[in-house]
Amino acid sequence: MNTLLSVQDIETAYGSSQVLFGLSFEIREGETATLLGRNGVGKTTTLRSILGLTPVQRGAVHFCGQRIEAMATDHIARLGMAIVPEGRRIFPNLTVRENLLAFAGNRSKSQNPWTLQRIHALFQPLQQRSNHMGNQLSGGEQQMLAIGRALMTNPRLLILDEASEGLSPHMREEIWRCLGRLREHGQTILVIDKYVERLLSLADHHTVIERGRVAWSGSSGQLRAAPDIWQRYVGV
Amino acid sequence: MDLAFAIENLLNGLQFGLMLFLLAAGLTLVFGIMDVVNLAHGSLYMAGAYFAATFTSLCGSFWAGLLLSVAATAAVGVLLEMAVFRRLYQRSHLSQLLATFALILIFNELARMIWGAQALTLNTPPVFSRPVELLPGFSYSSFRLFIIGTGLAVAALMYLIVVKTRLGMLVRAGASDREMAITMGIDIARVFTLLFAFGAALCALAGTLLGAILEVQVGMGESILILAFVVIVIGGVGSIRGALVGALLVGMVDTLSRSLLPAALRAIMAPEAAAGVGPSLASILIYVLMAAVLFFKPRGLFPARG
Amino acid sequence: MTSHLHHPLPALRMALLLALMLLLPLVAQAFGQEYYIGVVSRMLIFALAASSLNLILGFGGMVSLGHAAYFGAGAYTVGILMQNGVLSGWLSWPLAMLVGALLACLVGLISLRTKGVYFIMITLAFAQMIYYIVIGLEVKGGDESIRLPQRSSIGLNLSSDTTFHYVVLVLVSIFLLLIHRLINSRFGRVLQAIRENETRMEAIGYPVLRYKLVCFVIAGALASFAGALLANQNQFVSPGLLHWTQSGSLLVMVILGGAGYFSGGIIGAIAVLMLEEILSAYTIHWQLILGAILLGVVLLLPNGLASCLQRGSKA
Amino acid sequence: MNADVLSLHQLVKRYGGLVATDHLDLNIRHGEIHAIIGPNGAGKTTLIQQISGAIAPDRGRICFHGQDITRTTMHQRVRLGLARSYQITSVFPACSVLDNIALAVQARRGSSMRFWKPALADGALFEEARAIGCRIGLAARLDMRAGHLAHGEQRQLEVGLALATSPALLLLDEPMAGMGDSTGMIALLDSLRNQLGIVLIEHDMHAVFQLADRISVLVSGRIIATGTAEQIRSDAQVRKAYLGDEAMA
Amino acid sequence: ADKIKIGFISSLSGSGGALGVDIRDGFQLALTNGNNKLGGLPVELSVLDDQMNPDIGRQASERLIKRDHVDVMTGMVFSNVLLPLLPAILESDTVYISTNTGPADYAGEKCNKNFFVISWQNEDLPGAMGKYVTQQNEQNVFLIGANYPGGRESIAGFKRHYKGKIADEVYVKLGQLDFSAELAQARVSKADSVFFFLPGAMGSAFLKQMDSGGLNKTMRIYAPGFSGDQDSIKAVGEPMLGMYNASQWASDLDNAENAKFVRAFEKQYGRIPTMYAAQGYDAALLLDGAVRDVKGHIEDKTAFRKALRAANFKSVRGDFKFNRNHYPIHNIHMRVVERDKQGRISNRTVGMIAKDYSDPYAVNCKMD
Ligand SMILES: Nc1ncnc2c1ncn2[C@@H]1O[C@H](COP(=O)(O)OP(=O)(O)OP(=O)(O)O)[C@@H](O)[C@H]1O
Ligand SMILES: Nc1ncnc2c1ncn2[C@@H]1O[C@H](COP(=O)(O)OP(=O)(O)OP(=O)(O)O)[C@@H](O)[C@H]1O
Ligand SMILES: [Mg+2]
Ligand SMILES: [Mg+2]
Repeated sequence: MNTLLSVQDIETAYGSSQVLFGLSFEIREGETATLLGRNGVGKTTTLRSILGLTPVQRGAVHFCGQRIEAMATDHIARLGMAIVPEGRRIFPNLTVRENLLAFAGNRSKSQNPWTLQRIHALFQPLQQRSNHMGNQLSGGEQQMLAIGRALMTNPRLLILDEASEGLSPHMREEIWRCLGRLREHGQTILVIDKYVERLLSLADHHTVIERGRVAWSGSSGQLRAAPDIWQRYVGV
Repeated sequence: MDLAFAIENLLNGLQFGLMLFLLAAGLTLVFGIMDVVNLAHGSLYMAGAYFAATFTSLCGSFWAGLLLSVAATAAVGVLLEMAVFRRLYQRSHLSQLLATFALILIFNELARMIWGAQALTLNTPPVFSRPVELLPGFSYSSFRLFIIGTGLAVAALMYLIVVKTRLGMLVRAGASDREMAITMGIDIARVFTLLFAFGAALCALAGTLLGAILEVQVGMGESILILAFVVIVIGGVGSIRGALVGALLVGMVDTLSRSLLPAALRAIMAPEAAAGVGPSLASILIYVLMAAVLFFKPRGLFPARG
Repeated sequence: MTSHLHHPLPALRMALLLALMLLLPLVAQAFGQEYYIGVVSRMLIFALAASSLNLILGFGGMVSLGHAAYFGAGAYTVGILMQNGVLSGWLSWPLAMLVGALLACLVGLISLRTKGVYFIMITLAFAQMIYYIVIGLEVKGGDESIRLPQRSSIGLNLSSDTTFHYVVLVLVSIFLLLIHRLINSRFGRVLQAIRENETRMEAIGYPVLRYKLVCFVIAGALASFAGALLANQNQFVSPGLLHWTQSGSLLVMVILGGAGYFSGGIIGAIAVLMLEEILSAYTIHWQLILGAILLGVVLLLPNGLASCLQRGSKA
Repeated sequence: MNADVLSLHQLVKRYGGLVATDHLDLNIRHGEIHAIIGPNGAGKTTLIQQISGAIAPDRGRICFHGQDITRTTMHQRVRLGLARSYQITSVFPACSVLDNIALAVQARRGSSMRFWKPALADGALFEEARAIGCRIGLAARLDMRAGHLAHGEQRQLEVGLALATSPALLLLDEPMAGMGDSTGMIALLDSLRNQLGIVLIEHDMHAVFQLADRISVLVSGRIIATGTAEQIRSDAQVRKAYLGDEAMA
Repeated sequence: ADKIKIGFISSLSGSGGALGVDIRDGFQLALTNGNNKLGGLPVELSVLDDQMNPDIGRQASERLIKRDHVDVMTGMVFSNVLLPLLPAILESDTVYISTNTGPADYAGEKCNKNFFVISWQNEDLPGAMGKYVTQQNEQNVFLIGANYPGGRESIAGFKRHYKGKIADEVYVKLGQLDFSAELAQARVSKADSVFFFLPGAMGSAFLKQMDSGGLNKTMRIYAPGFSGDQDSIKAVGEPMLGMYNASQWASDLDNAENAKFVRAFEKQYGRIPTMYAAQGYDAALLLDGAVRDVKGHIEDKTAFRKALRAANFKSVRGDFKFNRNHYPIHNIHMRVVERDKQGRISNRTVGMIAKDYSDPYAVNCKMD
């Protein structure tokens, strides 16, 4: 399998406060990977650095064989990266339907691309609320919309930053199942989530972050076998 | 009051309203949808009128003048967007206010330096120079009818672009959360430049059409700009339907108050006093209308949802 | 402890400014340039007007495009009273403040329901109404303005520009100090937090509307007082004071100076008036240069001039 | 004896054709932690909005300590002892964490119509704020701008703001969401038990089952079941409507 | 004195900016022609902009009086700017020569030794129009004016001399540009002709809209010279052809000084001068004559004022005298807008309608 994304030794800061201190990891094509760590260790910052939203000061990021750390964010996204951001960030002045359609595309040249129908089938509430404005949705509905919006671009790399936040257990389970199916179809996925236990069965590879550095990385099997790591860096 | 007078007043109201709408149209895009408080909108309107007057007298044709003016103003718009506005999107409304105020000063002075302090000639094209007879003995300016038509057409076009097309969605998305729109892979900078140019082109259209019956002069933008803002706010910022309704409302109220109020006042007070009070009262009415609308609907008549 | 809601008094700068203002008449007289005394008094008056706007705009987050209404109301109160034979400043100045406060209360009660651009426009609407009412009223003399036969009498000879300057200096300093105390008081913190997040303030138990209204009224009274002083300086009152461009220029002063910085209104008023004074003498195309300077400042200093002087206090 | 802090009678809220709250009755006892769970879009946030006064119900009554508060404003309810947190973080982003909390403390400690004395001189205000800051686990972050906090930390502050108004009833809308390790928050809420009533909306079942004295299940604007954790866990209807398989885990 | 310091304040920007610029250009032209000397004294000229705002104007006049200590002030366009500033100017014993507005206020009892009006009393031109319209046997005139003191005074001046019936009398907000409602009223009033006083852009917009509504075919249009001058013509163009307007000056007035002025102005600025330009030019000529008469001793204020009062200069408008109130006694001519020999649209003088016209307020003035 090829490496789809590689992050090498990046350092990132907000103004004068540095958050990432030489962080590296890789994701191979078709793999499901996670970033784990307590609140505020820099998980979201890592994602922002990859997407070019917060410029990295040192280090390199490669995606699909291209160096991207100096590219414009929209350009990176069009290479085939889509994110379900922390806090959902639905467009409040677009309807549910528009939120889904405005950015639709097939950036991974997928055989079986996501369409409005498939999204509706996955998240029935969205179909019922099709003409509601984004800000008229409940928290969980917004979360579904954020996931749907990312899927609609049919990305090569799907990134989920706490995508299960605010979802009911039922719906959360639905998402996990869906991610599982996607993985079977060869979708590359990067997940950040607090339900680590569930991630163990879902993901292939884990990177644990502590204070802007990689504290541990390994496969699900290895992590399951190392509960101390878990307890020390992730809690729960 | 005879029928012709009534019809004329209605047409006048409609016409004045759509005239305001033409001006408000570009503003709806830039201010209502892109969410940039653009005081310099009036300057683009002025630029459009000056270009039209210049090109019309050079080419000898109003229509050629109009086309060239639209192109030239759109080009100015693009330049302006890339040089100034691009840096203002993420800024507060306050910065935008100050920056675009500065642009007004610059534009006015440039126009004065280039074209002189005196007004320029821009007249209605020959096709529309003659009034049309709507009723026996009652004729109405054909150019004003043309303005009515153009106003409605622009409204329809804008509605299609903003509400029905993907471009419209992207613009709205970019305006509400620029970073997220970029993260979704949209080159918002380009989209906004395009939209700004389109707004400038609408300004040129308004400047040319209105310049032909009003004036082409330095400072022509500011006096009417306030009315355009009033229109948009009454209608609900960001809503095209709102802008249209707001424009018609303001047009009607203003026209009717100007034509009916003096007569009404003369019935209850001395003509001398009525002559003094009438115009003041008529000028106040629009603002009373706006305050009343906002009192009952703090986000305008058709609040753009979001 | 640092707090972004706290604004330490830029004591050294203010002391320097005060000293400058105190000495100026003496220096000007020594050089036979009494003209500049008037220029500086005017700056002080506008500094107060702009600071009052800064209070609602910079600290309270209420962008009003109708501040000229209160400014003008103060001036007209003094003008009309004087037309009717009331010459005493002890009477007309407090009355001017009262009129401004009442007007602001009325406008505020209705406008504060709206937010953002709607608020901008509704305040403009009220100012315009007042403008047209004043134009329609027959309070004026042979022209559009009211001419004052003299400056208000307060027991000092105000017709001397120097005395007038000192009176203005004392009064404006007092009111500016008041504003400074206010923004650092409990009330000031509430105000600034409302600017940050109004809904949340409501949700932790503040009657937001009441605080905004009180602030609006205070600002109205202060602006009105500045207007009363300006009427005295000019010795006439014209509708131009009520025109929306006057509101606009106060707004420009505040934004240029730095909205939300205590010294923003002061710096802005001085900068704008000084630029006008210098540039207009230099070329008749001065507005081009002024525009370019303003544009440059916005693009380079997003938070206004005060932000570069006061970097430490508000990160 | 009336031990109920809050009681809702036949509350109705419609959004167009959608009935978000459907003739809902609910009683919250003093000192209990009452969890409200239910599928997404069931109307939980809408309920909190009505109780806190952010939106007005179409019909029905809200009583707090036996007093009808249906028509009182949000800030009055806070004064009466009702505080809420937001599902979507709502803090004062440009203010420091300490300032954030101090503002909430100030709201209840004395009048804020004071124009002369510098607020910073008011030591008690900030001491109390500091204590609350430590309690919610943000001791190391007190001087940081709230807007610069990581998402999870902002969620902590969100709860802290509500807590700082020292309410008799705390309405928490998904306080654990976005918080990686919720043990701290669970411990905090647990420590509040018996001091004040808590309405807890949460999708983290682990936390709900651990904390809640009683649980109500809300589906389509109606409460379909109320009971202890054990009762709810074993309710077939609830399992089908909401819990799915996870609760088993 | 070894030089004469002149303070020139005018509206150089804003909607009335064109007027101020014309006055300045006319004044400046006379100075240029005389090698920057007036009556043999070198001139130190400061030009300031009042932006049509009395508050700004006051700043400018303070500066000129208190800092520059000018000998003479001149240049303002609008009465609402001039009037509030005038008390301070006159109190400082500075001579003010009004180059445009001639307010009634200072024409009667309040006439002042330091105040001279080179242009006209505000009612002169509308009054002359009233007389002319009556002579034309117009019976039913529609009156429309801007709602501000100048506008109301002008309409009053017209009515003072007009003897026929008034179909309707309408006032509009100053600065209004769309006249559809007023034109509808004119139409229902069944008037035969229209007299309007709408300054600046308002006038040109009004004329354009009369034209596009076809009303200029059914009604004859009259206006005072301000609305029929070259600046309006430049804005309106052909629709103005055939419009009658009264003025104390016209570019084709037959006198040597005028011919020289018009030629020089066109050469210097590339446009036909307006009456404002002529007024500015005359102001400079007036000063030139007076300074020469006192042989440069302008520091003798009494002698200087006396020399000004004597008006010992050749006005471009022909015969010119000051009345006891220092307002003009002059002839008023009727002009009509036509194409000239080169095909340019401009005014042609039809004839004189008032000879040695003086305003009605002068009798109340106690000077002399
Ligand atoms: N805009 C900002 N300015 C300054 N510091 C910031 C900013 N955003 C985040 N930080 C700091 O950077 C650190 C890492 O934040 P980040 O959001 O990456 O954490 P995280 O691992 O995603 O946490 P969480 O699980 O809570 O979302 C935190 O300490 C936070 O306070
Ligand atoms: N302003 C509004 N206009 C129209 N519909 C709305 C509005 N606000 C909420 N809704 C709808 O009302 C329903 C209830 O919403 P609410 O936010 O109360 O759900 P919730 O139970 O909190 O869900 P979640 O667990 O996802 O946060 C949802 O279906 C939502 O789409
Ligand atoms: Mg995060
Ligand atoms: Mg919810």
